[in-house]
Amino acid sequence: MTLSLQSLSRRYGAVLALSEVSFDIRPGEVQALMGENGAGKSTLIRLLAGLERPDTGQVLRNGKPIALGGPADAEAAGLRFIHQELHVVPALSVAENMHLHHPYPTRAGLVRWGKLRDTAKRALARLGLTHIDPDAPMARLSASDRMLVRIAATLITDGPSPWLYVMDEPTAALTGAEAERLFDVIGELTASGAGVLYVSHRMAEVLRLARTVTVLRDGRHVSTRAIGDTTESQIIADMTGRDLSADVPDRTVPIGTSPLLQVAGLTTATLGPVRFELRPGEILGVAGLAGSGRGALLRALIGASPRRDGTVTMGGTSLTRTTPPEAWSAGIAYVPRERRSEGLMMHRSIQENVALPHLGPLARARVFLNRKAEARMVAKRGAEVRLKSAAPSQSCDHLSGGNQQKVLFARALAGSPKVLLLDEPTRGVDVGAKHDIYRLIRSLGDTGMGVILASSDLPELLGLSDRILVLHDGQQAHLVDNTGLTEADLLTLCYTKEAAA
Amino acid sequence: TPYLAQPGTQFYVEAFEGRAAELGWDVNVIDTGGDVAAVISRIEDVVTQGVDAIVINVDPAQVGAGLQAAADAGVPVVGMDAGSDPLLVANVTSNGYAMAVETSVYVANRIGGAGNVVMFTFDPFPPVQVRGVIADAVFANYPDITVLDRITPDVSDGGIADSRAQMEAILAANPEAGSISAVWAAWDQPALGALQAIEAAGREGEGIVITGIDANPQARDAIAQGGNFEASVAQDFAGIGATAADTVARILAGEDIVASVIYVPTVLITSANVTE
Amino acid sequence: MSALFRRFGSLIGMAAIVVFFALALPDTFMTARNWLNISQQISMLAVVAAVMTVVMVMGDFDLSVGSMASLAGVVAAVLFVQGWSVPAALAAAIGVGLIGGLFNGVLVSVIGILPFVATLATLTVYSGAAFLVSDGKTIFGRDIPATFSDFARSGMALGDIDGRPAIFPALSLVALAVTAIVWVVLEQTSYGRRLYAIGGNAEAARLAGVPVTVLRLSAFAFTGVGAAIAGLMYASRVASANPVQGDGLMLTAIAAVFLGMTLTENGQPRVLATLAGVVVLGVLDNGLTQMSVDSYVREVLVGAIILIAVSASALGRRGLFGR
Amino acid sequence: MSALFRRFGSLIGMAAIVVFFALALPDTFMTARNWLNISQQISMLAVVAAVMTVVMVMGDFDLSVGSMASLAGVVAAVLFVQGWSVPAALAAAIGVGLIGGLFNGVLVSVIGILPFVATLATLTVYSGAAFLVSDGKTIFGRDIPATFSDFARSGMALGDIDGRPAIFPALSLVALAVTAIVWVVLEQTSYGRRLYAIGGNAEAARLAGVPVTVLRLSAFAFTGVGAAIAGLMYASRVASANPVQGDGLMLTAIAAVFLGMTLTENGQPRVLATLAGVVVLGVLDNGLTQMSVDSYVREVLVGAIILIAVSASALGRRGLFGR
Ligand SMILES: Nc1ncnc2c1ncn2[C@@H]1O[C@H](COP(=O)(O)OP(=O)(O)OP(=O)(O)O)[C@@H](O)[C@H]1O
Ligand SMILES: Nc1ncnc2c1ncn2[C@@H]1O[C@H](COP(=O)(O)OP(=O)(O)OP(=O)(O)O)[C@@H](O)[C@H]1O
Ligand SMILES: [Mg+2]
Ligand SMILES: [Mg+2]
Repeated sequence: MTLSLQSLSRRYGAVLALSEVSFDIRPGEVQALMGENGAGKSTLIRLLAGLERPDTGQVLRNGKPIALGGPADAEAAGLRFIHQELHVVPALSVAENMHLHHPYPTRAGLVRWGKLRDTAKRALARLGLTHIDPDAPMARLSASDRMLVRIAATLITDGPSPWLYVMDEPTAALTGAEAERLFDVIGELTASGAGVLYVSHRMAEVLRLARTVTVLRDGRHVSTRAIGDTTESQIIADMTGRDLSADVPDRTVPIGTSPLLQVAGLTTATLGPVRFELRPGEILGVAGLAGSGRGALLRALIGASPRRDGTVTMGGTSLTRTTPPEAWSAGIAYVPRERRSEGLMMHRSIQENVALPHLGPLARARVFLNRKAEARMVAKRGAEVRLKSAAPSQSCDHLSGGNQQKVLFARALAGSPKVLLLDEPTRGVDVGAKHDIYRLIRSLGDTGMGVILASSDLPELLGLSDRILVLHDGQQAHLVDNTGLTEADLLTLCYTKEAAA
Repeated sequence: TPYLAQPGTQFYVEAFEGRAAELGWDVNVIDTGGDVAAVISRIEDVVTQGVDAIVINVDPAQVGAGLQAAADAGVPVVGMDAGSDPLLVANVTSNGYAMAVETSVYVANRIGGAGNVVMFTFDPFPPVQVRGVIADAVFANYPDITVLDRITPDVSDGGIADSRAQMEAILAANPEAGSISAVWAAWDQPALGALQAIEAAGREGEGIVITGIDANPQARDAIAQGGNFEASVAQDFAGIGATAADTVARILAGEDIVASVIYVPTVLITSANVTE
Repeated sequence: MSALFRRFGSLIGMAAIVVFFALALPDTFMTARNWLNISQQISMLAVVAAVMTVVMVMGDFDLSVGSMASLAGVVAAVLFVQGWSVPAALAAAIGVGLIGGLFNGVLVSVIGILPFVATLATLTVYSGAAFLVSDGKTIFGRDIPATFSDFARSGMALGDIDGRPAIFPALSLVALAVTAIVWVVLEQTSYGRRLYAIGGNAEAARLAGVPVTVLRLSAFAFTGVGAAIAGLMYASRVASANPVQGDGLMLTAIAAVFLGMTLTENGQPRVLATLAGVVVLGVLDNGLTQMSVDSYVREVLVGAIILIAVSASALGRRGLFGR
Repeated sequence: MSALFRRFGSLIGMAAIVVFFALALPDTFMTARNWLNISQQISMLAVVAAVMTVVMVMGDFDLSVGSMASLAGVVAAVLFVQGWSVPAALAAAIGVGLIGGLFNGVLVSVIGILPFVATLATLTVYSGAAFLVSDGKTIFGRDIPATFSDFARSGMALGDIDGRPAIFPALSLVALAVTAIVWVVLEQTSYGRRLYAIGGNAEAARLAGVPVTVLRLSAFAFTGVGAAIAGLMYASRVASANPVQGDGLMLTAIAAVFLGMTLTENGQPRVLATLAGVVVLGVLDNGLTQMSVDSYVREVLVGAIILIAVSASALGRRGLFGR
């Protein structure tokens, strides 16, 4: 069985998201699909899933065209999907969420709840997810567990077993251990003869899992190569058309001495106490396992979760209550983790999104909008972060994920902050953009801005940070200098709890 | 009119239309669904359109702006059960004071001047509010009559259903036979609701006297059956409608209307005369 | 304890209301006869609220239920006047509900108008239609066949209570039946679970291949039929039909569903919770009237009690997730 | 061309309605006097719809505007009866609107109740309060000072039109002023931009330093004040006040905002578009009445025209994004 894509094209207004793309997907192996943000990967997948129609082209299975009128057609053709944006129904139970794509077991038209639960339980067990209760509401699960549940759901089979799994950045929200379990399952699937079309921006995963790599650039098919016949730099060159490495540039300017931000005894409902100082130009990494409180620390600093105890002092003045307005005006800027739900007004223009925290200072008499000044600010900051967009008036929902992330950076930088809080800034971002973002973070450090970088990407933390704060269950476990630290060292710190500094 | 869904309104509108048809007029009936400001707006609109005369069924004090517009344009306005106002050439109506006196005195007499009375009233609508005031005064003159409750039913559905629910609650709160002597309603729908409640509770044998006002067909049926619903007052709706049409005809003929309030007689309806 | 209160706070509050009336009206409130009365008074609201729950499960609204109820009532009555048999007229009225509901469904799910706007517009259209059909008049008296109006007075004999025969009212039976059907459909069939999925995350449901358009359409049709049934119950109860009599049901039904949502674990609409909301509203009306509370004060109190229930639930929930 | 139609389809449709009436009523429709009339007839709706736009920009609703308008009217009237001066009574009535709006704001933004539920409950409470304050009566006649009721009949002299003096009605001036204020606030200030941001993504706005709670609260207060002003305009126009007179404004105002939303580029509520919606509704009422169209047919037609506008816009938008 082979799935052949034949000259698929799809246009969105002025953007040609896919242009005459043709290649084959074979069962029994992992085929990676790579490309920069906005290259058209997710668009291709949406066409396969029947969520959108191609303008031209068709999809053949064993030489015969298949109907892709809707999600049900794709399912019937034996395809299963894990889409890039995680879609779950929080109010329904885990088991019911897993049956969204499958008919419920029924007798005389009534749902058989016991059978439903058993089916879900068995699929979860295949991923080793015995800690997840099929009856729990999905809302109670952490982001990574939700992703795992969605993956487990594709393992439920009714009727002929599926033969092609399509996964759009499935590991973006997973920890190392969780990803490992997914890789085991992928191994089982391919061993049993199924194929996997695997989209990821993580080169290491791709090199490890894939038998072939297909690269898209600007909506065009560039290459399909066997993994043995290619190299990392070859793939990057195919993707970007330029020669890059994802390595981080070195620091050029020394760190300042007087403390910029002092945090002492900071405690919230889920966090702390946490104590550290940030100096001008310093990049402080925040590490920890999923749920250890990295995000919670940044939320506490921007004032989004109420502080119970402790002090936060910026350049000598103490922030009394720390609410987001107070934090922003004190010179703290924040790039949240979930760009869709926490970051952007998706249906509003780039300009409105970037200007939002800075409306007061930009406004005439601090009240009346100054659209010209906004436009100048957007143009300047957009160029700094290398934002690719049609116009400042473009709505954010039509930007690729990486460019959406850059809009958030532009917003954070627009007020010339003293301290920048970044939560997983490169999640779902392509190598090229990652490269840009690393250089940007480094150059910000060099201008004397303090950066706090929370990330689950260990090479990223080790490459950029001057010191690393390790959290464990919301508690400060370690605060170490990043000199001579290896990934293994850092992982060990994440797992061990010692008396804090 | 804002009140076309009321049965009484329907009758005089029909009678008016009947007479108008004889006279060969074009009649446009406008119902604003309870919105008084919209009545002003519509009066302004038809004045712009250039009609010959306007008949209103709403309190004229509330639509003064519209009446002024009509007066400015020289269009005569006649009230049909509306109220008196200098800007109205005439108002054709029943005597609301007299109707309320008739039924409340009927109640007082039937219960021998002593007992507990439940009143259903509706004060937001001035003509009905007047009836309540009169009945209050009549009952206050009998030292042994106690007003157990004075209820304003929700009339958005016509008034029967909510009145019935309220009466059911009152019956439940006063379970002993004889603890309620009479129900006085300012119009027929609450009386009918109360009747249904009493029958459903199986308490029709207690001699609770019910009266209404308007004597609409449903009420006449109930009175004819000889149950608790004993009396209502018939307004001569058809007479009001026809008289209003005649008044308009007189105005259009150039006649000067001297008496600006024209009363059309009413009749107390009991089982004795209900079949007439 | 505090978790218990959060979860069951609303329920405790509702029980407290009942206990309060039971104590304040010791002789009359907690009687079988009074509860049978209440069950009959709330029966129409219960039907509308139950079918309103069906669309609210999907996160939609149907503002046209009230005018649909009025329309169904006058359609049946006008057909009676024209000499149709009772079953034929009822079938036609329910057919009107089905068509009206389908029309709402097409607007919302095929054309893609926000349910609030679409049903606001059809509210106007159906209400205008009710006026047109009835010529703005109330239809009553001899025009309404006795077999029809007797239905609302009939019921299942329950033997004697306090020496007088009591019946379980037919309207209450209808309300129970509709509620039971809605419960089975929403909670025990995959159709209903799909509706919940649409309400929880329509995009997820669409990605999963749930036929969102068809389901939404059918759910609105269901609601239209239910509204028509409620309109007929109303007409039978008042032995007459006028073009506005059902209009008040809409806001109250929505209030009942929201009140019910304060009872459910994650604030979802569920039909049994809706029924509890309907009962509370009915008990408040009945009890406060029995206590001779002024109608206006009653209105303010009912609004205030809804607010308190919903606030308590909102604060409880925030406590739950805020930590 | 087709893109043009999609973008301006609704606007073209609205213009078509005006042209139709101008042709059908050649002598009376397109006259200055008639338009002055229309402007006065829609003035109260325009005010309520403008302030409704303020909360709808945030994705919220305020269902209590109608009963707030009624309440403000009776409060002023009752104070007149008690001998307060006109300015003092008006200030008090507007104060009631402010308090009611703040109360809505607290429920929605501090306590966190869904706006639909919160304002549905306060609708009941304010309406009950209006009945209590007025004792359920209509206050009219000598109780209403002439200075107050004359306001609605006064205006800015425009010289003679067709030989009779014409005025630009005071109520229309008030409506224009309120609309202008809302336009400046929403479109030209950072306050308004932040309200739009809340409507775009409340959580993102909060994390970006927008004081969401305070802004929502203040927006509801704004709406409460606007509703009170509309209630006073209504009372002045009918020279009387009763506890239900403003109730009908709520649904119509929401309809006007939605109608306006069909005009805007991405379906956002914007106050000038709202005003266009209000004008269309007013023109329909005025024109159809002048053409002697039966009231019920008029109602059906208005609903149908809203549906057609909204459907055309929904289909156009889908065409835009769907391919
Ligand atoms: N609905 C839409 N309307 C307009 N443009 C769109 C739409 N969806 C996608 N695009 C555009 O199509 C292009 C391809 O987007 P796509 O989401 O397929 O990229 P991707 O390769 O998945 O990127 P990423 O790695 O960031 O997920 C982008 O330029 C994007 O802006
Ligand atoms: N928006 C939020 N508001 C309040 N609490 C939250 C929020 N998001 C998560 N939490 C809670 O805060 C705790 C820390 O979660 P969070 O996901 O922030 O940890 P984390 O360490 O940032 O995760 P990761 O390790 O994946 O970065 C968890 O118990 C979680 O339930
Ligand atoms: Mg993608
Ligand atoms: Mg986390």
